[in-house]
Amino acid sequence: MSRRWFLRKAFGMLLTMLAVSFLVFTILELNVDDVAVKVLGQFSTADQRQAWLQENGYTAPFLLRYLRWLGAFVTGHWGTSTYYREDVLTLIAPRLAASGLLAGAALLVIVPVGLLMGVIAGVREGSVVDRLVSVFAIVTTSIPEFASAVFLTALFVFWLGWLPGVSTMADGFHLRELVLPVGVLTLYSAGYIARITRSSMAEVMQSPYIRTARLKGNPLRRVIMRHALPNALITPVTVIMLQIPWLLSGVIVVEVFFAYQGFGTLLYQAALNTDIYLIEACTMVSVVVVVLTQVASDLMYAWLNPRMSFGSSGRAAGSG
Amino acid sequence: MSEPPARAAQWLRTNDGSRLHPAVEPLARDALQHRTDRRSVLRVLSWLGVSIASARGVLGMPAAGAAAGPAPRRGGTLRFVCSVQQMTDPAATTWIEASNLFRNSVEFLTYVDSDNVTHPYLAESWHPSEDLETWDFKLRAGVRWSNGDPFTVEDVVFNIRRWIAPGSKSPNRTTFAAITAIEPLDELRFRLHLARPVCSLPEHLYAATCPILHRKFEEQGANWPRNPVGTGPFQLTDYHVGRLAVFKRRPGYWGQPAYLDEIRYLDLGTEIATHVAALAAGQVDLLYRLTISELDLVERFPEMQLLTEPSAQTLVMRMQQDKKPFDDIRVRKAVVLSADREQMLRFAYRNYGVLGEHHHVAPFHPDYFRLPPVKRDVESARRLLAQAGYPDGIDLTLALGNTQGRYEQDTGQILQQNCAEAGIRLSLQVVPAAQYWTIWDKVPFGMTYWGHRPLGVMVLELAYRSGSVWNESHFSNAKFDAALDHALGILDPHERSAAMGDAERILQEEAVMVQAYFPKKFTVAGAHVRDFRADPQDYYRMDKVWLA
Amino acid sequence: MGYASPPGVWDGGRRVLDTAPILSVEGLTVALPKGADRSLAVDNVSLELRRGEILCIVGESGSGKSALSGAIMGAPAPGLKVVGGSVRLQETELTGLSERAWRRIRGNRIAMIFQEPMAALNPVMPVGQQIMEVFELHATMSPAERRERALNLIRSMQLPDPERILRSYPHQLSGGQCQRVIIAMALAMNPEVLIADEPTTALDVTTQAQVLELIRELRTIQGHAILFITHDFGVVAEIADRIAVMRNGRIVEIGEARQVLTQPRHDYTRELIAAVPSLAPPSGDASVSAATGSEKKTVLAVTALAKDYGRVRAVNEITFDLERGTTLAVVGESGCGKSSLARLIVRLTEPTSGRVEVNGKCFLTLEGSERRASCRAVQMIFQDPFGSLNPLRTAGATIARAAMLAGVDRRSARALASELFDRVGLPREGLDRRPSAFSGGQKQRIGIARALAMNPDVLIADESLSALDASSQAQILDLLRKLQKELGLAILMITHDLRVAAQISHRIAVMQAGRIVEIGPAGRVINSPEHPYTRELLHSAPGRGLV
Amino acid sequence: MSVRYAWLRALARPTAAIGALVVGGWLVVAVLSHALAPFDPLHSMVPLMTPGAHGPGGTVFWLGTDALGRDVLSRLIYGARTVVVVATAATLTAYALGIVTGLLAGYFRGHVDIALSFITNVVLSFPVLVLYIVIIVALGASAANVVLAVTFGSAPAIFRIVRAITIDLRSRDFIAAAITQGESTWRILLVEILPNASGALVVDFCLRLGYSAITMGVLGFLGLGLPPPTPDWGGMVNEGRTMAFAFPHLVLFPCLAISSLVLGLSLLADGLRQPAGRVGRG
Repeated sequence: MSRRWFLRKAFGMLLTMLAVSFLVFTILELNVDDVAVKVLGQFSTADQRQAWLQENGYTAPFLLRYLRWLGAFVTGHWGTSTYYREDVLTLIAPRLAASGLLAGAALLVIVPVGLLMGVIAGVREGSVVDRLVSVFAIVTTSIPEFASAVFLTALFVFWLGWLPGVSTMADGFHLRELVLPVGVLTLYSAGYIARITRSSMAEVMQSPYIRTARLKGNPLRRVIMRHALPNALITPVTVIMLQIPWLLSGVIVVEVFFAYQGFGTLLYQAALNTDIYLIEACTMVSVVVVVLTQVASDLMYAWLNPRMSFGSSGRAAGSG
Repeated sequence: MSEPPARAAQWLRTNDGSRLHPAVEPLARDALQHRTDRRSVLRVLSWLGVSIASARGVLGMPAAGAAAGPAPRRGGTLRFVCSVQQMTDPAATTWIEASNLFRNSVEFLTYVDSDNVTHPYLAESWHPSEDLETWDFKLRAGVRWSNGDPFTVEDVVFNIRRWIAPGSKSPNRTTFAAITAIEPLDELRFRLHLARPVCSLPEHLYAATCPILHRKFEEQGANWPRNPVGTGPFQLTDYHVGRLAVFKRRPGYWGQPAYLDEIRYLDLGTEIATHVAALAAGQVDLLYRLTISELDLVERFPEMQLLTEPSAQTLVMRMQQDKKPFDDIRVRKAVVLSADREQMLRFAYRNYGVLGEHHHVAPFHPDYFRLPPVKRDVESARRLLAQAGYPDGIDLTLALGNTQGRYEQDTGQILQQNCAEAGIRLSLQVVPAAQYWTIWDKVPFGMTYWGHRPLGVMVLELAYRSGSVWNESHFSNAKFDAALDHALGILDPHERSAAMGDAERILQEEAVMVQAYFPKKFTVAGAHVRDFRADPQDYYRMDKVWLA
Repeated sequence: MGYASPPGVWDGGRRVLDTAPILSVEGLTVALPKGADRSLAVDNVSLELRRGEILCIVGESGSGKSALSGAIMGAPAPGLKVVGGSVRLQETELTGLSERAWRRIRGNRIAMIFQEPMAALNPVMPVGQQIMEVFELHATMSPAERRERALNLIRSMQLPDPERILRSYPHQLSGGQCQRVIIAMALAMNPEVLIADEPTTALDVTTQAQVLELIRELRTIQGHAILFITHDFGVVAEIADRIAVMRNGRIVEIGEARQVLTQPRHDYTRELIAAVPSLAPPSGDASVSAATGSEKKTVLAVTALAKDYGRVRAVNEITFDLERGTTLAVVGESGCGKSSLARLIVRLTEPTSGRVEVNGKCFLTLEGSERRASCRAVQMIFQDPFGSLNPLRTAGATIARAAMLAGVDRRSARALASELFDRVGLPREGLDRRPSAFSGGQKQRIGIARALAMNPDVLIADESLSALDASSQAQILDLLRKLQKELGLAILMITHDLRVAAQISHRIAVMQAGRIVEIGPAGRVINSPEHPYTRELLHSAPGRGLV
Repeated sequence: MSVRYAWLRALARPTAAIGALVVGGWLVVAVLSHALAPFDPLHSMVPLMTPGAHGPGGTVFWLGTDALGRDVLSRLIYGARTVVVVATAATLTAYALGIVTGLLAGYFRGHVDIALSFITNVVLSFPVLVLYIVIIVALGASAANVVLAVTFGSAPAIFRIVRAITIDLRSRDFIAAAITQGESTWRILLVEILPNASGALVVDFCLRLGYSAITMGVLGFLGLGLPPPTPDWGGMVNEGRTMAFAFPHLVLFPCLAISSLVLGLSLLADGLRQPAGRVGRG
């Protein structure tokens, strides 16, 4: 584990992004005249399209076009959306912020709830609390997001009327409009985190060093806080990091259901309208997010788990 | 009104003081002797430049719209839920929603109210020649563009020439195909020369795609949102497709200033239930569209004003005659005969609407001609299919995009069940709405939504005349075109509907389309929105609207 | 690190500091949870422990010795419950104590040393901090004082560079170093009683010797009272002052070390002692005659075999010959490359250089079907009985499959399987049962039968006995000797246990760091080793007192 | 006790038993849909009847009718058939793909492993829904395309599980024994490794079936699922959503149906996990 590890990771990351960019570009821009129809609209005549293709360099060989597009993408020229008629970059930025806000709010609830349930269940394995948490985890992860959205809306909007049924933020930001989307996200992923934390905690509680800690005279609370938790949280934390990509592009169902103008809906609309440049940009953004969170979760794992830490002060001369 | 008909005519005046058109006097007499209904006569008189006030006096009809209610309050921001669509040139914009946006800022030569009466607007007055082939217009004086330029005949000439230019992408090219030349007479007057008589020309000038743009519109990039010059009461301040459009009241408007300070058009996506929820939560004031499935939702909120309006909007399931297997009329006939219109109206739109007769002209259209009733006949449909060479049934695909709402897909599924009885295995190809507009005129069998038009003839002109820009069914029939021209030339509504009958019959006999019903139009406003009137054509003038 | 005390039997010259017992246990009984194979883990056990004395508790796994130590510490394993008897530490009675009171005793007056040194330390906390934690719990000290005391403890454990050890994580230390840290942790509060639960089982021979030496000094120099729990009678002979033999939760025999070792009263004790293979090679025909047999035919010739893993040369220029019907033992500590050597010969891993000849034919260059046909000649039996058999296939099918691969048709392969089952001493009805139904020893026998099914010339046994208990080890050794005599098999025995090598092999090769440092007839290597490493190995082998 | 008995004993455990019961129930409904459904799911009768309302000729709409007047209960029953068929087909194809690639990568390691792992990584970092939509908008909505889309979504995860198991089993001695006895590589993969991985794979198969059902629901919900009028739970939720406020029965029952099926599968997977996966404690 050393700088070499980091370089290899970075190279892998770069290669993944390149591969995805090539995949997206091929799917969307291989067929040239489709692009022209999309941009100029269905009433454009054949020669108008041909002129446009000529002018925008679409007659060049495919690979050259790909490289030119990649260059433009890296330098921030993401093109204008064929549907919204606006620069893609200015379209994505506010939507990304909105989804980031939703993701942040969701994580603020999911992480403490999930970890707390997992730890309590893990410590008292086999107890009633443990069984309750397991049942909660299984039930909530089995209900699809749109189903829990329906149930929560039926309860809080139609029946109790406490919450607005829609999170359009039509006139400015209202916290009340975030409650239901965050509720659905929490329901779906807190159970998952709890389950992972529970099994990790249960496993750690059985390990020899916990018995050592007890036999040294540590009270149970201290055994858990000083010895069990630092070991048990390593896996859940990395899993939580991997929830971020899902929270950004995966929650399309929740965003569409509540009409929340986030990155997910933009991606969904772009795909429906086959808005070429917008899809390319959105896909690349979500790939970058995925890859960055993967690296971040590896770094977090190495930081939390000294066994994996790189640049540690060399190994003592132990027997092979 | 006991006034003897002969003398009554003398009270009629024209807006520009010119001589009355010879047809005016006989029409007024017929109306007074109750031989034709007075509303359609008033409509024709308005075409001929007769002043509405004098016409109403003579025909004994109350002054329109004398709203007695409380005095309107000035100011406030209205939040209007309406999709903010991609638009560059108002003359070529296919969507009504987009026209409603720029309607606040650019104006028309004439204005047609919800009773289909044509009023002066930017054109102060006009009068046609006897043979209805030369029309003289006089523009309103003292009107200024938002960029300060004066509004002159030059602007009008630029626009009309642009509409009828050979390369024009605008549907106006078909609507005003009759115009051969426009002759500016002086600063504020111009004359239109027509190839053939078109009586309803003033009413056509209020079509969604006929706003008068600034003369330098094309020089400055032909992109209205980016360079929103207009003569209207509001000024566009920002425009983001798919998100938001904002209009603020414009100082220096020639007419009576609008009541509202600002109108914010919010695009909340295609989920109309979301719009209703936002209205219920007080986040918005007015919805552009409501479909049948949200009706029950709205009824749960008594304080909401549910506005309903019979409308000639409809779903046209047309078959392209130049594509297999629809080139065989027996196949088309079989599809039309197996369609159960009552069932479609009942299930897809819960009977809120009027049955259609497969020829796209609504019973309440002034120029509608009643044909023998259409009967469903599955047996003969099956027999026709066998004759056409499909004894054990045929596989067809209907493409649709739910552009206006889920009731499109529901209508399709009822047709599916109907066709099954006649041995037609119909499968539905549902594509996303935006996607449908790229294939709507290319698919052999597609369901397309057509907005309301005040006149039946206007619709047939646009959709079924050979070579028309929007002729999605590729229908081309000389006899039909002739019948259409004949109807367009007739002034008397009674006589014109007879001529329309021929056109309708041809469409039915050629089995061009399955057109089952004319769904009613719904929209809903918050309690505090006042004087917002639902318009059959969805042409909403916002300057009269105010917030209590 | 020199060798203070001379080798030889421990004659019990210890100094008993005072007569009153530090720890006395009377009638201690610990119940097993329902459904276990017997009702009590510990059944009415009584014993006494005095300062400056090592009491060894010895018994096979499942005898209840760990349950006893857990009960004494007031922290029985989950599911076990103390149901009777008393445990007195000097004047305080422990059995009835509240959890709070117990906490003041654990790590302070009684401390424990654990079996798995690497696993017993918290992997994410520096070892120094884990030592200092004991001071935090049981003493009021300033952090600097705690750090100083910890450093002194580490220094007293003869660990190199205490400052770095303090900051290191467990995975950065060797097994031996971790065990020393754990002992330091146990000694932090200078406890009255030390319980060592199998402290050296997980260590290799040389490290084990050093740790045992350390524990002996704790007893003689600092006069600690030590309860030493183990299953290895060799270790008991090496270190015990008094011995208690446990079986099924009961103490069957207790007494002075010399008396129990030389005149055991209970026959179970006799059985345990006999099962420890002695270091002296068996006299008689086995070792000598085969070596000088008439047709001395070399079946396996390995010349200059080498294997590099990156920069490390794990196997370095190994050369030896193996004649028909003889056994060569390759002995060395873990990590010396002996297992890699075995895997190179059967080409599980491809060597970097060197030649292997089987019956004169070169073995390494064969490819494809020719290679598959010739691999019959060299067969292998493995270390982990549980991993060596496909859990889903019956024993009979596994053996029959091996026979078919060697060209025998399906029907006669089935017959051969049952015949081999008899030969390795397994019950006929076992043919149709899955591996999970067999004990460790029986599984190794199936492995042997599978190897024999291909009628090999050479049998390589890679640490095949280390996972078995003493009695099973003895039986497998007899079986191998019998098979060698009957089939003229050549056996290459890979082991870390000198005793096993002494019992079975005609010739012994000692490996260190990838190289053979000494090779020769078993008797000569054991009794007059030439290479210093061999001498150190012999010296460290525990239980010399049993020779 | 041999592995086979382990399954039976596992099924007796409460979680697995409930799971098996629920899944079994839906399976029976799917197989006998023709017999069980009171009405033809595609036939329009009386629109928007509330649950329990009486239909023509003394019949009862137990779960009411939808906007097009079709019986909701019948559509749920036929929807079960759609979900079972399509989800199983998708999961099986994903498994076939995942197992073959997983075994190869796990056994041979080296370049094969690097290449396959890289491809998996690329597919996994692709936003899944864009993948689904691009496939479906490009090829048009049909059962085959839904299967293709779901397969594309699940195969990478299965690849990783099989690869991990293969790497672990490959280090076991009985594989080394097979190699030294001249066993052919394909036999080692298919006879020695795959059967031993079956325990964990069955558990994952149950979970994967649940995910496929959810994915189908999501696609239906977003209007990208099976073409109308195929009865499909996700589609029913999508159609009924706009009228949910006034007619909750249109969305509640399909949501309960899909949640119960997925819950059954998760419980079954969790119940089966004990004997196959985790080593018993103590």
